[in-house]
Amino acid sequence: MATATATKKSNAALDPAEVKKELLAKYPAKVARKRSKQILINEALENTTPEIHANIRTTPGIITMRGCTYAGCKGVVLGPSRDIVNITHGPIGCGFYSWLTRRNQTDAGPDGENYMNYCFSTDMQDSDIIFGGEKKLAAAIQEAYDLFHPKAIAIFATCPVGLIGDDIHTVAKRMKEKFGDCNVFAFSCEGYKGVSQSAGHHIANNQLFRHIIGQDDTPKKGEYKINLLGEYNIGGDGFEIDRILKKCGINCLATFSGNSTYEQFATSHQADLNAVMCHRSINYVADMLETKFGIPWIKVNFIGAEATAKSLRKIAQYFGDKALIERVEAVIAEEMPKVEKVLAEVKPRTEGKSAMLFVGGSRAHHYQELFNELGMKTIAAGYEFAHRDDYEGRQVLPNLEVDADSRNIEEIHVEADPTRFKPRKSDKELKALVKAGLAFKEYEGMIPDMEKNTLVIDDLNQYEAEKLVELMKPDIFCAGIKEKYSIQKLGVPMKQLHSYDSGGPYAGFAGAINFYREIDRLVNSKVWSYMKAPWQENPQLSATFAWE
Amino acid sequence: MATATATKKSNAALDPAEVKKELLAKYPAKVARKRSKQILINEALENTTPEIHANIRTTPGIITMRGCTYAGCKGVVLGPSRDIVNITHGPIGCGFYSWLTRRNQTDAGPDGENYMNYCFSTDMQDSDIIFGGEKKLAAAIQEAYDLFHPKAIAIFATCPVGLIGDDIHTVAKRMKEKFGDCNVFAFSCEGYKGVSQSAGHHIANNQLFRHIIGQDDTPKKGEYKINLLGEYNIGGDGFEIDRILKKCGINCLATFSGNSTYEQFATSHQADLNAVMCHRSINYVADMLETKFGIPWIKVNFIGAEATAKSLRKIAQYFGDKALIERVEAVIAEEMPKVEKVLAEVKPRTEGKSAMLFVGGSRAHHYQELFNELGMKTIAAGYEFAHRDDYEGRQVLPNLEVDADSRNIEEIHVEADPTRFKPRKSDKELKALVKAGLAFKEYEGMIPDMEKNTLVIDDLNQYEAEKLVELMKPDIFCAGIKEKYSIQKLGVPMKQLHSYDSGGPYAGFAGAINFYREIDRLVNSKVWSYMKAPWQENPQLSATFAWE
Amino acid sequence: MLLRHTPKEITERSALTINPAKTCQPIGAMYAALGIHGCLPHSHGSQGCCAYHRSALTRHYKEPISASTSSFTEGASVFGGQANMLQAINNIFSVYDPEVIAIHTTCLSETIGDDLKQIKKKAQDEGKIPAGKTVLGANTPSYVGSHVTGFASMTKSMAMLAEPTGKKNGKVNVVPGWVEPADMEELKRMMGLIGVKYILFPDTSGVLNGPLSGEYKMFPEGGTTVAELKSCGDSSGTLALGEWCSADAARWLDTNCKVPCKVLDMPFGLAATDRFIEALRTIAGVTIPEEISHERGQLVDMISDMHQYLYHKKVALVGDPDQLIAMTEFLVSLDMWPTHIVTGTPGNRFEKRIKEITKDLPYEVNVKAAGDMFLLHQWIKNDPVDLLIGNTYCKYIARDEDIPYVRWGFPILDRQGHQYFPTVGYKGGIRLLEKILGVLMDRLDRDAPETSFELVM
Amino acid sequence: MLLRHTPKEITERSALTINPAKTCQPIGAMYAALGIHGCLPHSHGSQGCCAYHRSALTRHYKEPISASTSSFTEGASVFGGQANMLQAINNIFSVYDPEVIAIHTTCLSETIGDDLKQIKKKAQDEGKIPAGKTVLGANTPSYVGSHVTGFASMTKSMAMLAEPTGKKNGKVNVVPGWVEPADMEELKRMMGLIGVKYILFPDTSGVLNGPLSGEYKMFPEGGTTVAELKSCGDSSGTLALGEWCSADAARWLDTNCKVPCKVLDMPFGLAATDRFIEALRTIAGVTIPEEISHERGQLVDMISDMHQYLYHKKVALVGDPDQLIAMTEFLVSLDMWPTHIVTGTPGNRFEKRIKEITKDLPYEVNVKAAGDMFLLHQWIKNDPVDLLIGNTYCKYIARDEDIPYVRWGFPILDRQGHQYFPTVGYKGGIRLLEKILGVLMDRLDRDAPETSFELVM
Repeated sequence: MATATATKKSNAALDPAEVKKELLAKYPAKVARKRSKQILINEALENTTPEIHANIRTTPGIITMRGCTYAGCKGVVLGPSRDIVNITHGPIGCGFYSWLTRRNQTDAGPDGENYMNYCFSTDMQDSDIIFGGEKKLAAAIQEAYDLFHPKAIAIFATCPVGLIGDDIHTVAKRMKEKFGDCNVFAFSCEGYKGVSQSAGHHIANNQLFRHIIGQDDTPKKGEYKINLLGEYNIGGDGFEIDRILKKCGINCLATFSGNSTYEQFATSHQADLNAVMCHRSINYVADMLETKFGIPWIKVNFIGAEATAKSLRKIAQYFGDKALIERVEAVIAEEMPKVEKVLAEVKPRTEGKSAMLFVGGSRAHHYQELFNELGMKTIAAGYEFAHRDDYEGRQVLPNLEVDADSRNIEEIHVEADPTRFKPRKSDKELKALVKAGLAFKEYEGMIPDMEKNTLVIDDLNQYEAEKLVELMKPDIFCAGIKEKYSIQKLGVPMKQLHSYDSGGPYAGFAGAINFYREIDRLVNSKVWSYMKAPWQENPQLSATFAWE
Repeated sequence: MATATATKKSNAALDPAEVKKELLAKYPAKVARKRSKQILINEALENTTPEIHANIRTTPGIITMRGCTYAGCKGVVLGPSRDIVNITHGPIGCGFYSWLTRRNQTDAGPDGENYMNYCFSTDMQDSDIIFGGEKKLAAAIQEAYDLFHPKAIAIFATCPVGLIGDDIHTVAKRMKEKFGDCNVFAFSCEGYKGVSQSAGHHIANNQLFRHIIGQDDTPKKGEYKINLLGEYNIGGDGFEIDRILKKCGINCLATFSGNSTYEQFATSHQADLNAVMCHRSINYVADMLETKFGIPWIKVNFIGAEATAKSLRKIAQYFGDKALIERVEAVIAEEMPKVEKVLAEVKPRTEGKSAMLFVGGSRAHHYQELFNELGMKTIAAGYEFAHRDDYEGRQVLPNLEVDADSRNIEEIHVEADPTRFKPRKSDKELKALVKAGLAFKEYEGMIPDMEKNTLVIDDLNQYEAEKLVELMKPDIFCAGIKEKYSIQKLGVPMKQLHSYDSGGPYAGFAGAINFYREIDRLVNSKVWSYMKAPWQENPQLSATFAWE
Repeated sequence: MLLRHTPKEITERSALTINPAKTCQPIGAMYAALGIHGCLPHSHGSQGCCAYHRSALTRHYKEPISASTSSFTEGASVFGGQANMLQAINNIFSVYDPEVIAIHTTCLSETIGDDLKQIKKKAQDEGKIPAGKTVLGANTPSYVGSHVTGFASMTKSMAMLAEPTGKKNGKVNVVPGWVEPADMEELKRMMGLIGVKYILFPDTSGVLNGPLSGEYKMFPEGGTTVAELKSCGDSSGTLALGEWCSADAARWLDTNCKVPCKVLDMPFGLAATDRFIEALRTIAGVTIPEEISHERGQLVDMISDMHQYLYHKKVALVGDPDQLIAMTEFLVSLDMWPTHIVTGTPGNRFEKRIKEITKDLPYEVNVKAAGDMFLLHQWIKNDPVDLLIGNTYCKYIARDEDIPYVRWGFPILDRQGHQYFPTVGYKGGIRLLEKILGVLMDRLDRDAPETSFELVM
Repeated sequence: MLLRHTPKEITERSALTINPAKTCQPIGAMYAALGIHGCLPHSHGSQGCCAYHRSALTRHYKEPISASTSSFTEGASVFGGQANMLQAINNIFSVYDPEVIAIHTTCLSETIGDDLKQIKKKAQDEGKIPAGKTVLGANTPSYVGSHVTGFASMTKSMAMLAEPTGKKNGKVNVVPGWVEPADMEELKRMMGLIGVKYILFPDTSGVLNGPLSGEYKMFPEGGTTVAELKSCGDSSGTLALGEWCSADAARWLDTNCKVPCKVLDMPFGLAATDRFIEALRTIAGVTIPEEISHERGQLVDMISDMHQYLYHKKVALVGDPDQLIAMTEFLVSLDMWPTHIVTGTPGNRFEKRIKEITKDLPYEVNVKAAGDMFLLHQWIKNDPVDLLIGNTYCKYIARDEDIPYVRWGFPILDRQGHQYFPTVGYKGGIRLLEKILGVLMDRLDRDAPETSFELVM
């Protein structure tokens, strides 16, 4: 049956209930029960969003797409910061695998500080496990300091560190005091914490806020000051967004954390608005910045040309300045024609095709925008490490039950800064903006944006992925590197939406153009028609060979 | 027996008479008789040089090293001239094979005229053979002129041209007159003429003299003006010689024909001395320049550090100017230590080894200098296309019989130029110089420089080459590309002395150093010890495998 | 500069590893396990390890890599991972139905002291392992050795499946070590030509260089079968290719099954391949077929033809011990000059062996075990080289220092070919030569002044 | 600039060929003749031809090339070369003792009208051809066609040795055309796997990719034997690979020995190889072994994995008709854009065929038969490309225009590998892909700004 995918057309029509049944059929009862709550058929229940189980443990033995807390903390959030020396405290592996593998781009200029091409590790040995690794950690920090004299050194704990009880925070504190001119701080992001990368994001958010954000009050000049949260500059997305913001005259003080520097984080509390791209990985910082410094946040999305225009308008609307509003409109008016030209060329070749997206904590949602623009329907989607609010919207937050795994992730209590808290807008102004349609602190999640009877599946695993593809035969499947080739073996093009394989940027206007062309290439590549040899297609031998 | 070469040491001791017998053993009587006159055991016969047969036809079917007249004319002599558009008139092959295959280097600077990287041909088709190729030739010359507007265009005839009777000289003349600003001339160098490349050299010499040399009387300034004849700048030899001459303050007006230009040829008659490197290929021009313009010539050799020093001293001696003599000595004094240093390092690894040289019309002689410096004995040598005078010395010239093949090669009659003939030295001066040991118009040939009982073989063929190597097991063999790999299959390193494989320069002081290192590499390469697999060296199986 | 903060001056480092020349044990165990037919590797630790190893192997092979994990949570890390593993075994057999589960531990499960044997026993007792299915395990603490050690441990665990019957099977065990699928295929081709009956383990050929046919096979045709592994205790002997990768398995069979063994170098290059072929010849008491001698002769021929481009060229190498030892010997045999040699894997024997191989060179080589690429880069800055050989991470050094560079080793993330074309054996030697010559000659062509740009080389 | 006088503006040329994309017939005849076992090619003309052809082949193969010549002098050119040839035949058999002498003519002997048949007859009558020895000849006037034509003529002369017995030999004649020894070896390997009995002629494998062993064999083991050639009239059919190189021989056997034939493209790339394998399957009525399907699947897999680096990249190609036709089809199948295509060999069918293959591309290709590399260069200057594929002479264009460049075709004078690694078949396709991807990715790595220098590709 799999062999058919190459030739047969998409099967979006299939009854989703049937599909769900098929997906669960092979599981042991216990697993089936659990998974059935994470596999949702999208149907409006008297206009409330249906409920899905998310952010819960993956069943051991089930081949998951998920990674660990360390990956979420060191790999995702801190990885893109170029002028912090990020030292992994642990055996060599974790540092090695998170070395340059995410395609976060950064621009340090010809001679700026840039440690992103380096991998730093304490390479713990058994003696360190037995006698403790604090000494080695301290020595490693000292060696890094002596070699590079960086502004900051960050320490990341791997699994054994917590178990053997190395007090990395005290070591960091001690070294910071010793150096005087170098901020040293640590992250207890052992891989076993939480149920996915997500816990790592949270831990990263906490420490960023505790140790860097707001450390530098040197005034940042310029008008329309914002921070961009949850944008990691994969394949240059951040560069394209910066280009557009600059063109609009919007000042981005800090991006968390694509193409970022220590100084950007330290001064980010001076912004007047936080624009949140990836809600999942960074909303904690957004909330804390609001509580402590009075900076409101809105959800934006620069994936998709329309979405980009919409997000720019939201920001302009927030500042409410006529000049800015006009400039934004001018920029949109200038950029869109190029986008539309390419779309007009490509769309006839993509229209009506189907896509599946299973990735991240926001991309599975954001990229549906681009597929919509291409006239492609997303017939199934889900996140790898998101929470219910990313599916259903933040209104579910109050009644999320906190399970054993989440309980262990620190929630830091933040209060308004006695001296620096400054509401950016009066209540009156805010109310007016809300009335005018601008939503603060709001994210409605993926499900409401998906069509009826599509499938929403949390923590999709390899077995289910293949079944889905075999049954529904999408024209393209989006996930991560681990999933890429098992899907393609089935004859369905697979696009990575973590690292983009080799492409990008896909954000903003130029990114939309890139993505249109890339999807065109993938769904129309001749190669999918080569999978069967002539003798496999017609095993019967014709009577005799036709000599000339 | 061949298989032994790798391991066994050289067999120089072998009785040369025995070797000669072996070489001839397999030939039909007629061939054996002929070859026996071309294979000579070097022994002083009451102080006269023994006689060898040379410059005679190769027997059909015997695999010779020789090429043709076209190769000698277009390939060797005119090939290195960079600003003449050399058009081959004939089927495509001849032009194709002589395209960039000789490693003549040239330095046209960043934007000087340089056609050496191009191949120009009339690509004759059967219709041209049937109806004649003159029209096409004229059109080709026109197209070349229109595309490049060169100073000169040269036409080279290939075999069919003579047979179908294309009058290339008239075509050339007509086009030259038509253009006015472009000299066009032709060479009747059909491949079947003569018995080897040698005839082509002669034909080239004639036309160079007829059409270019002496065409430009614009005075050339500078003192100590010489021409260097028979140096083709293979692998940069000419560059090294130029470096040395320049350092000595000697002005080289023209080199025939390495790194040469049309203008150099045209003004070469203004030199005061002709220094002849390759006697075989260029002595005609030397003689004609003397007869017509009164420029004496001496034989020089810049192959070998000692030989280079000696040649420089000869030139200085000729001009007899103290300043020059001192400068030359100073240069030698500066250059030699570098050479000696490398030699001292290399010689212990080369001393006592043996070499065979079968190449060209002078190199088989010149390169013995370098091998001598390395302490290596030349146990057998011979030329590919030389004449008796190159073996025995010019004293044999008067009594060389002219056979059918030579008779067809034009000898142009030259007389003293009514206005421009100017003796460079008075008879008195010349006599004094001769008395002082400087020999004019003199070349003693290879044989006198070779040890007793060495073998001298003219027009060595593939069969004899292998026999020689199998019997005498030299440590190195020098010839051309066609011979390279059959010799190396026998486990004996083979150095090309036409194109130098990939190395050079080997002329002058720097060249000597390069050659020492190259020979060191070749005779001491580990690879010759790898030829036999363990199971080939000890085919017997040891009783059982030695497990740990 | 990409690595702009790397100083030329070398300072002693005792604690900080920068730009490692190794990774951790479990990925080696995972790669080895993929060389067992119908095997699902299982990572007993938290999710991240498995995700990282699968990603790295996927990027290297551009092929799907299936492996499962015990998905440790904080709870499991405190109370032990037995429950997770038992649950995993049950789920794996019901959902994926492999022939074999090959479990390897991680720093996490090793630190908390999970006992694989005991857990496996419990799984058996609870009937969680279906009849005819195999579960094996290897201890691969990430804080000991390197990925090479993990490969060796899992390979040893394969050997430990041996069930000697007392009746010889007339075969030779050949333990290839960490080489590419194409290399394992090439070893089999050569042994086939020679006519030696063998058990090759592990064998990833046919597993990690699969076709695109519209079908996804989680467990492809390739791999050493459990039946073969059981039988390897009846073999006449074991050839272990590579001290680091393969010796443990071979020695275990020697000690425990009286199967004598011999540890050879990996057959990269002329001399090492000669020793391998010679060993096979002696063991099997056969005559080496002309075809093998011909391939050997072609390699020697190519060396002689191209010697001038190789002669005395300085080379920096980084990789794994067994591979570097063979490659260094090969380079020396080409009259090249290996100058800086680094492996991240610990072991003084490595430095000793390299020093032996290079003892006749007119200079002292820089060699370090448990070194890193930061040091290699510094060595290069102090003593530049003509050629750099190593994995994809070398490209940063190659670009900064403008050095001709041949990708060889693990991982190769940015080029194709290693999956399909062997570098072991004589044919492999020709390929290595082709690649080395290619980058050296490209450089000549790039840098040649127009006066000496060469048509014939 | 190396080719500094090549203007961008293209002007019509009717008489002057600049930088040819072909050479003359005799070298093709010589190469083909080397594919007969125990054969000494003989050039009936003046010495230079033979010297030039031997030099060119030697530089391409880095192997000894033995061939003899009639050493025409002026006399012979006037009175005819019969005496020289008779003398040559006598000397050759007594000194070199080959099994076969394969004579080809030259522009010289053709212009004076020497008659090979008549000379051969005379040699026979005079007993100059020892019993059991074979002398064959081909007319290869340099002023007609190209080196490809000469190859085809000599191949046809081989077919003409056929001595039908009326009893079928159960074999298929396969005429591979002008491909490398490694390619012929690969064709034999594939046919062996499929289980087709064949007579392959010519076959230069084992002749021009020999070992270095301390022995020089003027006539190595390889080559098609005369016995096989005699038998090819009893074969069940002939597959001619390449219209230009192989069709004449096949059609001659069809007309004269009633051996039916089919002319296929040379099996370079996926589709052409599919057709070749499919033809073998149908003829032999066999099932294609999994091994072949596996290799095919690997090629398809690699295409799918690396497609993004190939997609819509513009390519300029120069070479010989049969090779270019197959390569162009392969490039189109990779979603690449062959843009400028030149062969020096005449024949309008070439341009027609290329236009068919490229008809679905969104642009008009530049294609020319009887063109030259000067024109190709001008086309490139007017419409730059991402990749250049051709023989070694392309390196001057590649450097001047800074174009990634893959060496493929004849002659290759400055790199190694073509003698040892096939580019025909599926494995060959993988090698071609590896090479194309290699140069394209090297360029990406070279030109990438530091912000987007990629570790994973």
